Amino acid sequence: MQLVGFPVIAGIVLLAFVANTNKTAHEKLNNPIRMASFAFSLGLFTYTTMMFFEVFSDISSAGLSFNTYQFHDSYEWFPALGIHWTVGLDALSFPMVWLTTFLLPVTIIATWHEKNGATYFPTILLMGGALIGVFVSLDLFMFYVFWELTLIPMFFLILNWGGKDRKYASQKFFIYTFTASVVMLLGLVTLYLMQPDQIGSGGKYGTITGRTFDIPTLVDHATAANQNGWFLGESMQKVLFVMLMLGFLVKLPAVPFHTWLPDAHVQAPTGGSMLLAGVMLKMGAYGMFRLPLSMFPHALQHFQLALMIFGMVSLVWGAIVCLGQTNLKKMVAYSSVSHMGVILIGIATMQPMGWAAALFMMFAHGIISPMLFAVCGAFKHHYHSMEIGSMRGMAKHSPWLATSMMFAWMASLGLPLLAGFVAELMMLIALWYFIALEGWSVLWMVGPALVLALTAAYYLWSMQRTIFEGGDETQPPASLHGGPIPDLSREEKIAMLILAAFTILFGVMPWIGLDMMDDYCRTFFEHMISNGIFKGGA
Amino acid sequence: METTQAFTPEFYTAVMPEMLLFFGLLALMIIPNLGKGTFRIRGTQIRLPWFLGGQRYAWSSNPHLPAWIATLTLTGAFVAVADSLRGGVDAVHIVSSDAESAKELLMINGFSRVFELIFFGALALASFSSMNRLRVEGVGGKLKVDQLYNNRRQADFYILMLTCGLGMSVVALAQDLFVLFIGLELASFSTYVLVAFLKETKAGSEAGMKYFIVGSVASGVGLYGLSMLYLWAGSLQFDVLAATFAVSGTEPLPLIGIGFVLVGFGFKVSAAPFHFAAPDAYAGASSPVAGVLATASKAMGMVGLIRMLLIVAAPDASDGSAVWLVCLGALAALTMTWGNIAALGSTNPKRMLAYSSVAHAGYMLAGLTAVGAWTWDPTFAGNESDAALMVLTAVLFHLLVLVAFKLGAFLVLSILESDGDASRLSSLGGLAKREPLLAFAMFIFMISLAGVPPMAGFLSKLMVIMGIVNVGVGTGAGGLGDFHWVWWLALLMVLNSAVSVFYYLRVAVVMFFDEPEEGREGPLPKGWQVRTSILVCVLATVLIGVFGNSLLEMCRTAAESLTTKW
Amino acid sequence: MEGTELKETMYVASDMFQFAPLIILLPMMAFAVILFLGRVFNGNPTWKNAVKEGGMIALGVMSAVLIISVLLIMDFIGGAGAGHESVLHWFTSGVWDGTSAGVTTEKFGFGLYVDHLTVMLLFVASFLCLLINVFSIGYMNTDPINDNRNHRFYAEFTLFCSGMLGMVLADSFLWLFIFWEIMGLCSYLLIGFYYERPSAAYAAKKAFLTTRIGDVFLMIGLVMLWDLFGSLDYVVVFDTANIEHVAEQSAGTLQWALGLMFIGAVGKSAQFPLHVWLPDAMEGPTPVSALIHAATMVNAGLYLVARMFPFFGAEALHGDLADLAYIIAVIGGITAVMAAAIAFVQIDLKKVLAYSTMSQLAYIFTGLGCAMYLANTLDWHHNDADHYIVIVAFGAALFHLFNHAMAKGMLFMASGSVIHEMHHAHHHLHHHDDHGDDHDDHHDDDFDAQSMENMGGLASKMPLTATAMLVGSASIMGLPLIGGFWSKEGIIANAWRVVQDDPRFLFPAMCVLIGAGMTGFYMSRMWLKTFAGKPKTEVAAHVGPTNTWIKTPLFILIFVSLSSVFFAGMGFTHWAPDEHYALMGEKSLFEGILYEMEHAFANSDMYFFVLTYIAIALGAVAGPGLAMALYGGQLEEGETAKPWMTPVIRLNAWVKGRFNFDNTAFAESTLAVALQNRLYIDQYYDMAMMKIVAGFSSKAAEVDTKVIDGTIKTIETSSQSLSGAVRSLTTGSARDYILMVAVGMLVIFMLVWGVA
Amino acid sequence: MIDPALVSGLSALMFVIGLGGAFTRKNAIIVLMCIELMLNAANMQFAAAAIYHGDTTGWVYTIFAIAIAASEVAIGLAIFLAMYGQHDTISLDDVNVLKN
Repeated sequence: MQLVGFPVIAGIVLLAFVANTNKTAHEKLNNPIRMASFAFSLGLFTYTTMMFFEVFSDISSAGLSFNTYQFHDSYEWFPALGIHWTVGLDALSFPMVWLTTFLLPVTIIATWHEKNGATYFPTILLMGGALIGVFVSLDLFMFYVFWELTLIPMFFLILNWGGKDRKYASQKFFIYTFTASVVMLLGLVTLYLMQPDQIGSGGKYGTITGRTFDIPTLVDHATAANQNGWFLGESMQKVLFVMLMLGFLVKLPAVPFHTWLPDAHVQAPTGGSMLLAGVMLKMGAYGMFRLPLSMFPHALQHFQLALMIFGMVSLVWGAIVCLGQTNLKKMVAYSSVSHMGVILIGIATMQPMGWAAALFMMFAHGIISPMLFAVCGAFKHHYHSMEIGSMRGMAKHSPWLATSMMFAWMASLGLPLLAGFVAELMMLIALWYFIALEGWSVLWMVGPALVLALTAAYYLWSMQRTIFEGGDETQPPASLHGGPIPDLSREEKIAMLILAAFTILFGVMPWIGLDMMDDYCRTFFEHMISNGIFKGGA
Repeated sequence: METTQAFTPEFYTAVMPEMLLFFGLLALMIIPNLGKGTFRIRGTQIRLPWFLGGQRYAWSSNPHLPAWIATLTLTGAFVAVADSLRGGVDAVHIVSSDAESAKELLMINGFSRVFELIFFGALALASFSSMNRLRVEGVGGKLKVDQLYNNRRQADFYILMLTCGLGMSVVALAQDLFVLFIGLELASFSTYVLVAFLKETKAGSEAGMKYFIVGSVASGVGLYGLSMLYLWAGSLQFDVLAATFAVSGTEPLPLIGIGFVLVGFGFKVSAAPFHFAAPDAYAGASSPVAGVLATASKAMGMVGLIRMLLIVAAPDASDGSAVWLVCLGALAALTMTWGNIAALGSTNPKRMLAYSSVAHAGYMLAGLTAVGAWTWDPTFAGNESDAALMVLTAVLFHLLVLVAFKLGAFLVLSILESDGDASRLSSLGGLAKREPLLAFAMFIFMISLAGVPPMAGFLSKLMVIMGIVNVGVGTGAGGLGDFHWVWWLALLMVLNSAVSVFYYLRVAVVMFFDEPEEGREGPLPKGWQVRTSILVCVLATVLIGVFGNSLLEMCRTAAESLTTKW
Repeated sequence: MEGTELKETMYVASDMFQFAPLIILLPMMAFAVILFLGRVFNGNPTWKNAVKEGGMIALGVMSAVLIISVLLIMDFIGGAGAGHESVLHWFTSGVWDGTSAGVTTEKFGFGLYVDHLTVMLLFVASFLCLLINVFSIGYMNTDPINDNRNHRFYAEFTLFCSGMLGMVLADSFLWLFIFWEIMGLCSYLLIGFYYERPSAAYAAKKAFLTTRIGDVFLMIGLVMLWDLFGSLDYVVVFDTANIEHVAEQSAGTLQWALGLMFIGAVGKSAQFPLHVWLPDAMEGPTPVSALIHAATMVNAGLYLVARMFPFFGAEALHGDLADLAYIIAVIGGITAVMAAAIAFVQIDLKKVLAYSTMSQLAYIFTGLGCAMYLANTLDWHHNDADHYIVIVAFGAALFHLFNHAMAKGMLFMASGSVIHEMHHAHHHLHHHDDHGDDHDDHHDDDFDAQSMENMGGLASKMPLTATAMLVGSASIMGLPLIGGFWSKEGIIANAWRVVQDDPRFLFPAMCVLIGAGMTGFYMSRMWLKTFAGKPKTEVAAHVGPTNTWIKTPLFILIFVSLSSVFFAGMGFTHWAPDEHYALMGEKSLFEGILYEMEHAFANSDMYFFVLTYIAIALGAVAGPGLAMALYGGQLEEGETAKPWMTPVIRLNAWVKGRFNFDNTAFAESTLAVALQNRLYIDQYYDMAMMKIVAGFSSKAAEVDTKVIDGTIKTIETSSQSLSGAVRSLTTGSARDYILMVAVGMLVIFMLVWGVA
Repeated sequence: MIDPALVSGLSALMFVIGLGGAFTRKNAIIVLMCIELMLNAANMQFAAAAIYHGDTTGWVYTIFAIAIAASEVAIGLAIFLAMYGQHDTISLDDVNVLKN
């Protein structure tokens, strides 16, 4: 509750300061507002980190079984509709919340000198608040509200601080994801109304509608119903599964629903990209775990093949398209598509390990991709160009930037002992285990294998054309107009170092985060198996 | 429940808000005309001052005076209605006489009160904000305050506002179709003139003409439908009509009659294909008037539709659904899609809002369609009437909150209008630089119209969708194939919402991204009244979206009071 | 599967075990420290001259590592024996086998594992790392081009050492792979050390990508292996009971898994068809070539295959893995001949060595393949004679690995010494008149300090270097009694032994036999072109002696290479592969040497006796003879070589005078051109990469924007035009509006009528 | 007494003529007249129904409707005047500044 409320309120209050002020006053306010935002985000980070040490660091002592939550709290909101402001954290949502609070200060540092800071930093805070809201909400309605609420600050981040085509990109981003999520909303509403009418029973149930939006209650119902057949009936469950997944797949995004992402990323400012790739995409995967996977396990099993195909296509297509990009940021954006494919495949394996891989991939990608985009942002900022090859021999001219880039690239291509590797490895193991177990074709391994090579290819190729070569012979890009060749600013360096440090930390010591995710997935499966919902040979 | 005759003391207590309006009207006619006028006694030179006409006093010629009177009157009425709504309304029936055969004329209950809330609220905001925004001269010129206000025409404007409100409240209260029609005509005539109020411009007079002609045709058709119903039933009392309909509802005469009446109301709610005059009227009228058309006037049409469809031609429990189900469903689908598609390419913000208002009419019609289908599933799990009440609640709620963000959007445009022009999208350009708070308000209105949480527009749209889905899923055991087709209206509705984001967002982009038009970089005209109104709208939009529970419950109570049959 | 019954700890026999993690951690920390200090102190004279820009830090660390390693090895030899210790719980995860039994928890941990194989490679790695560190200080810090970036070199160098040592010590295939990748990264970084050269950038990318392709297969192989055993820990996968269990059910899958892992080894050890990166990798500084691309990292592939030995040797899998063993041998055979052939025509000193490396690694692969085949097909667990055969075959391959690592490290360092001095001389000669910043145009002139066409007659000018080169070459060639002779003979003999069992092996056996002659030719050619004859350029004539930093490791390695015979005598070939044999366990050193001598030169088995002499004739007589006839010659008048080199040069001059012939016809033949173009394989790969992969991907990018995103855009534009169409119905004429009202009325009428 | 059905039929005819005229004629005044025709059709129907049902309310309705029609004409003519002042025409087709 406080986690969401504070950044939103702080954002609004800080924005209120700058409302209707003229330009000079605006500039005077930049620094205090930046400091306030930063201090605030740092406080949030401290708070969630303390949460980690208090509860989530030792997941077994937290004793979370399926569908139980820590910091569980509920407030009446729209009793007429059975809407309660229910919050809670479990091993699924906590890493995402922590990630968000971690990225907020880092983003602020990395974009310390963003123009119009007086409005920029509060917007970032608002963004963070909305994101946290998505993750902590245990109420379908609130979940959806925050889900859409994230669009607004991001829309402004792109529109006000974005690149040349930001007008087009911001609208496309908004409309595309909104379209998918209204379909999801219809699914949610249908799900909501498929509950038996319990009007008059009060409590969690709406006084007008007689239903509840409470996710834990719904999941309990679903579990009970799924034990003896299909919750809501077979075809209904399938339909709802598809409707919900549509919203999540677009957000994730999976091919062929991904084309909003490159546009949004290329045009978004660095801070926007960092949060977009770092947390916002994960909302899709998080939503999958929270809703359809928990409530519609039968449908999940039914659509396993479809999910696997989506995952494979995203994985492979993303990687192939990456190789064909000439725009650095676009390439990184497509690499996100490819990595999100890993998450889908992990889910489609229907293995605790695959799911843990997906969860850890969400987390790891949430640390690595902001760094990727921070690098892209710095590149753009300093060289005024995003074209691969416009700047060569960066290692000589801008060693910090070159090093950061190489580190981020290597982390993203899954170098061992950096955060991404464990997830990829687990995904591969789970996938093969699943293929061998179910007797699927070995050809399913071709996709991941191809992508492991392709990923290396596009990253290395782009490095060859940016970091290496040139040096003495090649002149800096024309866009610099012969000015001095810059390197990272002090703030950017700090941000890069922090991101790199955490990439290494979670690469070398994955158990910090992975233990709780593993616990979540195993509990989930144990729960489903012991209730006879997941049956052998399904 | 109590019954009283007209023009008894109880009657006056019961229709307090209307009486307020009436006296306000009188005051508005008299007070601005007070002056040093004298009356010469015939045949003598003695002039007795009778204070009417002549050179007016400074205070009575204050250009703000009529507006203040109208605003205070409407606000007073609004407060009176709101006060009576607190803690539930006791229904008061007003009958023509104490005889056994007495006709029921008006009924005051929660349902009608909620609509009055909508009418008075919208009119009060509109008159308050048009206090210093009403343009009387040609497009573009910035005039001094003295020039701007031709006091007498100001008075005309607000008189029309009040008659409009009076007519609307009659519509809300009427229990006789003809009484309803009279109220409707009173309100309509006022709006025709209000639309044509900018008669000094080509657009204004043209808009008035179109709105008048098409509206007259529609009400002509409606009146003819009325006459057919009368021919068929021998009375236009709702209860009589309903009873007769239950017996012989499938005869051609009532069906044609209902169809014709539907046309009349369809024009008021601007349902396709009766909406054509609406964009023109909105574009030509001054923005607050357009806002009234899009909110209060639409709500008035909805009252008529609800009375006609849900009371008179109520869905038959044995048969399962209403005769007008398919028809209304088709209208709803056509209306929402047409509105959104047309708005998509519209570059005039007012026309865009007009089309969006068409789309919103479609959403509400879809909701009503669902009510028409509410008893289709014999194995329906919940209380059947709950489903219908939910939709009705949703429609009421939607109409209620629409006042906040639809009117609010028009009010923002009205500021731009007095800055020169608001007929191009580019006139919104750079609003964020010129006046950030105003741009922010407009953004809130836009996303609320689009149905983005946590705005009120989202909640109301969600309610409508929920209502439709609730009816549509039934028990839903067989999956999609087992749904009633109204469920697809919900899908169409969400897809339409998605389409609508496109043009709502474009407004935001223009405000926050584009540069102001040539020569319009300076600050916007002053005027605290309109800004206050906008602030009220913003607060309502956000707060209802976040804390609207009690309002929802109020709408629910109102919906329950519509009829005792459910 | 059996993963739940993980044996946490076998036994920890050595006290040194507790320090073993330091072997990995120290260099890793040095990486960070050097990088950091380098950032801070760059340009500082103390940092530059005393600390050698981090070189001294690295040296200290590597010395410590060597000491710990040696202590560990001594403990091991001294009887502590094999050991395993879990160090780290990495993470756990669950799998569900599709039954209602629930989820099985699987653990992934890290630990250290020490056995004979580990110990051998640990020594090779830590020893060579230290020596090459010393060499680097002499090589890198004296070249102005490296000023202010040597710290990067040393940082990456130490990180590499950490990776190599980690790989050797790791207790599971998973961690083997992890360190393997770290080495790959360092290799990439160090090949691209001169990042400003496009060729270096290209080579670095090529190296990483090519090995990455192998790694992908390796990773999938590992995943399959994990699926079979439920773990990748050596203690689990090598457990006899587990292997039996797997053998019963899925021996075929196991073979596939191992086969895919072998592809990883092929990539890392630059074997055909993933060999293309190694010659280009010579773009890196010479110490890097010496350490990574000759002595250590490329051995990782061999180590991986050698690690698989327990599968091949398992009783339960008897005969099941023979095909894979054959494939290993064949890949080795093909590469051995192909690389040697390409080495014939190379004129770049380092490239010759690169191809030589490839070829020699191929020998070891063939040797391993043969040993694996023997282990898999012979009943060696119960038959002592077969046991001996298997052990010796395996041991020969491992011994060659050892010998080759030492010799090739030395050769590369020697070549580095030559190149360094050539540079220096060239510099001195051409630029000593210019003042100041003549370093910048270092690359501008087209003088190639690595080309053997520019050398000649250096034997007198760089005696130690020439000696090292001579000894190294002899070791590689398999000149009797020197270095690689012992192991190479063993490999050839074992290959031919297998032929007796399985005629399929005739191909690899022929390859290694012919390869022996080819090795003799190209190694001799290299030495002669470089050190014998008259200087071919003015630069070569002005080359001076090299510095002490460079000399020291050369000096040490000469002795190591020469003392190979003692290792052989100690029973290294028995000890290395099998824990049952101790060093000098059965025979004394002297007896051992005698036994080996006899075994080599007077084999009682006629088959092997003849074979040995054919091999010697090819490798030590025919190959060098041919090279002498074509290249080299007498030194410049007045120049004298050291006494031990004089006979070689004299012999060379004599042979050249007596048997010289014109080889232009051959040099211009299609084959020679093809060889010069590396058999066009690189071109084909490049073409495939650029045309097919890059072409396809840019097409795909186009499809993505035009088709997938195009659909979205089409929806948008068409809805806009639809909007226009819809709005054009609002004509502006009130009559039309009335008409529409009438039409709507009619529609309502029909709908209501129709339903009712 | 005329048969109410005949009156009703006449009113239907008038209504159709009125409606048809409304969208076929260009002159605003004629359209207004057509609208009046439609209203009068309703009036006749009310009258006919009043006779048919023997209910006096129908006559009251008629009187009210006539009043409405009268005020409608007043408003209409006023608006047309204003329009003529701006557009110099009362042809409905030529008054189309606002469209799309």
